[in-house]
Amino acid sequence: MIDWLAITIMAPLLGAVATVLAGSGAPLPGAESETDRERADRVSRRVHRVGLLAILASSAAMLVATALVWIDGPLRSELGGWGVPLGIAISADGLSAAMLGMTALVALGISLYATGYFCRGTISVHFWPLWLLLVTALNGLFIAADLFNLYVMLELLGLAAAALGALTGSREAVSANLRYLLVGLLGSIIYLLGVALIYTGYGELDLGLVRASVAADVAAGDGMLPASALALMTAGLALKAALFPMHFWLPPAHANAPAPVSAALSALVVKAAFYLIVRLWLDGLAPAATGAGAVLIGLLGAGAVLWGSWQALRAARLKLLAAYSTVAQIGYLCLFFPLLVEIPPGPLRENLIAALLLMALTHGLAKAGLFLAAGLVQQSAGHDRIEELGGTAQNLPATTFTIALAGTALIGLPPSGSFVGKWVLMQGAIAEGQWWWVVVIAIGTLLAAAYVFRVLSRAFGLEPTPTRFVTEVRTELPAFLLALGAVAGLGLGSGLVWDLLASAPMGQGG
Amino acid sequence: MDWIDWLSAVLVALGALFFIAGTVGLLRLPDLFSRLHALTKADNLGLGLIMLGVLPQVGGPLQGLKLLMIWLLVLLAGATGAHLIAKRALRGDGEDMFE
Amino acid sequence: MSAPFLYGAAGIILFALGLWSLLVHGPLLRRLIALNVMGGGVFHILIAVAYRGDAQAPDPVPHALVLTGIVVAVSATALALALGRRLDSGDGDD
Amino acid sequence: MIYDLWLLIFDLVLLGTLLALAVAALSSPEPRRAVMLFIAFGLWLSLVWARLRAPDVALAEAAIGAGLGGALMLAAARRQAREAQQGQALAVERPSPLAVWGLAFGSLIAAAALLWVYYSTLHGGPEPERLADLALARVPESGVTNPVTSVLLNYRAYDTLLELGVLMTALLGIWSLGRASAPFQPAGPALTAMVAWVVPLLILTAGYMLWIGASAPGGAFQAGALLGAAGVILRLAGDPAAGLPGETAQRWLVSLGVAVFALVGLALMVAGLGFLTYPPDQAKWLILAVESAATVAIGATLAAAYVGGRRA
Repeated sequence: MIDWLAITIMAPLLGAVATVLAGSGAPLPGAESETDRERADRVSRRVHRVGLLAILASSAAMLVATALVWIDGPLRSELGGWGVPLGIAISADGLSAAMLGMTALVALGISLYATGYFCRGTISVHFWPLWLLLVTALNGLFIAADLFNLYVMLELLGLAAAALGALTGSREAVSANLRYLLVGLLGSIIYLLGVALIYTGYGELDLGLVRASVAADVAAGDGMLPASALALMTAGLALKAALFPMHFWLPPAHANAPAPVSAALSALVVKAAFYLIVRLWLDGLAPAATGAGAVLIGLLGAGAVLWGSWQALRAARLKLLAAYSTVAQIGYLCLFFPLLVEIPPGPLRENLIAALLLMALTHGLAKAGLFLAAGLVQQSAGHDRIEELGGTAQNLPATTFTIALAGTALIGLPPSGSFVGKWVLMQGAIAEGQWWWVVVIAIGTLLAAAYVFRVLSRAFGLEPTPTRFVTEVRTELPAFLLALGAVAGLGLGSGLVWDLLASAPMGQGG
Repeated sequence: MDWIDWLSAVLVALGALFFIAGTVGLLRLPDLFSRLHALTKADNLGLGLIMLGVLPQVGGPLQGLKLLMIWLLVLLAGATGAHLIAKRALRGDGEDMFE
Repeated sequence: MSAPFLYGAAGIILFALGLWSLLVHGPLLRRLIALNVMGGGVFHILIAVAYRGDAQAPDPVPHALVLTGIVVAVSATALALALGRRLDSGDGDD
Repeated sequence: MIYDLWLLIFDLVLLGTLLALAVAALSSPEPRRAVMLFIAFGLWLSLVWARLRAPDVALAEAAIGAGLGGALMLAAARRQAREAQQGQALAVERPSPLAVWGLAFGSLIAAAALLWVYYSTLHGGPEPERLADLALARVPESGVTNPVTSVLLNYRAYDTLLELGVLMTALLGIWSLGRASAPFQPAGPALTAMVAWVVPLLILTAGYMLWIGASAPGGAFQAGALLGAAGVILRLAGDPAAGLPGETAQRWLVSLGVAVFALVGLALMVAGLGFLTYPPDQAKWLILAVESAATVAIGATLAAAYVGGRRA
């Protein structure tokens, strides 16, 4: 009997243990002698090998789980054999499976890139265990079906992410990630208060059971408790998802982390907190969702789109631009809420949920590709100041192409997945008579086009023609493939998302 | 309540009084050494009395032994702590614990 | 008025006190103390809900949740303090 | 539950002191004073939890929250105080009165709203059926007789496994930040004598705590905290490594808990029982094995976190 869901957690977790053990013997910081350097390289290579093996196994398990959901419908497993409400269940519906699949692809890309990016020194010794723990937390979050288990996953995610973000050890990185850690802790505690209220009122923690109890309460006209709990949990998670105006911690934390970590933070970690908001609003606490709350989220999303895009346009550095663009992209995802709450279950609503998921996936792949490419630019040019990027296309043609592809997805040009997503979103807004969201989307798209072209126009300065398209396969290829996946894969294959959601609809798996 | 319970109550109350006295001493006495003296004396005695008071109420000899051990441990920790504080105060208020 | 409400209410007050202190005070140590007091407040609510009077055994589930929460809180505190120490010591090493 | 007057007074005094300690800890600007008050707050909190018949949690809060958390904070406060003495003055913060009062007002409103929700949840309708009776009824199948251990290591073992992961993550983060903090100078005779008594006693007590946790308050976390405390005391007495072995062995020790727990879980899955599903007749020994590994890992991790970084 193989429990694939459990394996998606245990593979990276045991992989983390293996890399902890493999990291033994690395010289201390500051040790600079020849033998020290040799020792560092030896240990570093060993950790890279073990880590890569672990991430390959984990990604394989995640993709198997995704495929199983696609073929057989929702997966569910009651750990310990106690069954709910006493035991903890893990489950995967189409939404979870899609997030698992995206995480597998992005994690593979980031990992391959990291073996090239962290080839010097001992940073890999610290990177790999924390990175595998981060993947553990992400998977755990996507398949969790228990409110308290989600809290543990959130904390694991927050600690691993903050530690990874501070890996460069620079003053900016440490201070930004300390702030990120504290904000994350505040968010978790507020979330936990919501969980405590739910347990007080219903005496259960399983999402499916809570959903039934909340529905009964709301039907009896007494929705104050679940609405308060939902408000608390959403507030806590909005802090972690950097929802405007609680985004203040994100740009410095993401822009100062090492490139593979920035990619993971922007593409996956922020998305995980957002995923949980979606899970609560559309599944676990859905009966308590109110239109006013959804409109508030939508308005904050609109603020995020406008403010984030504007700041991205003004950003002096490429990685800062990418980070502000993440703030804006989370905003787009929030625009779906006021529509989803208004529209009754049916094909139109299913369409919107699929579009929301498609945009999240596209942004995940595109932003990972963009951050990885930005890291290469930074390594090659020694900085990532946009004004001084002239000639980059000549030195790094493949990477510049990657930035262009990722930019296409961020703007939402066809054939990228976000084009389809935005299109469905606008259709929904117009069908519901909420045309003002369309205005926000249009302005955001124009601003995105402006900030992407601002980078590209610098990159394509007039310099001699390059002789080689690709300079380093190990780092440039993963970035390129991720961006290509966002534009071509998810754009042309957007039907897959619809299929996956149709084969395992929400609310049946958990 | 039979006489054992009364005895317990009296002993515990007496112990609590010592704790109050120790706390008042900590707050009111003029210098560190006399405060230290008041605090440790009163706490050790107070805890000892409370332990004696609770002793007849416990379920078996093992639990009584545990109570006794708690008292002895607090004595040990209190004495060492007081010693360290006094030693440091005598040497002047430098960060002498650092290398 | 019942014991669970009285104790739970104290938990909510602790949460609010900690929140206020967290938002008002800047230094890391004070923020960590504030976060830990907030956490203590939430734990307190769970312990209060678990209490079912002296005649009945308490609910062990919230007790286990709080135990987990305590370990998580001390882990986070330790990491935050290490980051703060690194910040104070400057960029000397690495 | 209707109150009798004396009990109400007792509870009010208990909670009043708790809130007063919290206010004192939160409002003290001097770091060492604030931390000491915070430790007092944590100890009082554990006292209150003992009153609410939660001895397992009370032990954990006293040992881990107030004890080790306090020790970590105290070390940080002491370093700050030393820096302040050396002229690197602490940044004096003066938040604007408007912010202070505005936020106070906001927190007050939030607290009032929460109190109202909480009150109507508790007393608005019939008491909901929580998990207590179900959890207690199935304790005999769980392999242990202490209900809290049943929840922690059997019903909700998955949470506990990941919680060990959180602890490990924190230490890995600390290790990634660089070298250990400066050690303390070797202790004088009085402290050395105490350490010679207390450390073996702590280790003995940890073993007892681990064993007794199956049937009475205690368990891996409390036992691990005692081991961690032994490490803290050793470091305070001058051992820079806090009693821990060399780096390779340390890496094994801190990952032992997660590794054994996860492998036991997977082995049960391969055996056809399901992930982390103990067969009732062997649950006792499997849980003891997992708990022993977890105790060692928790103790080593907490002690290593107190050391504060990697050492040669």
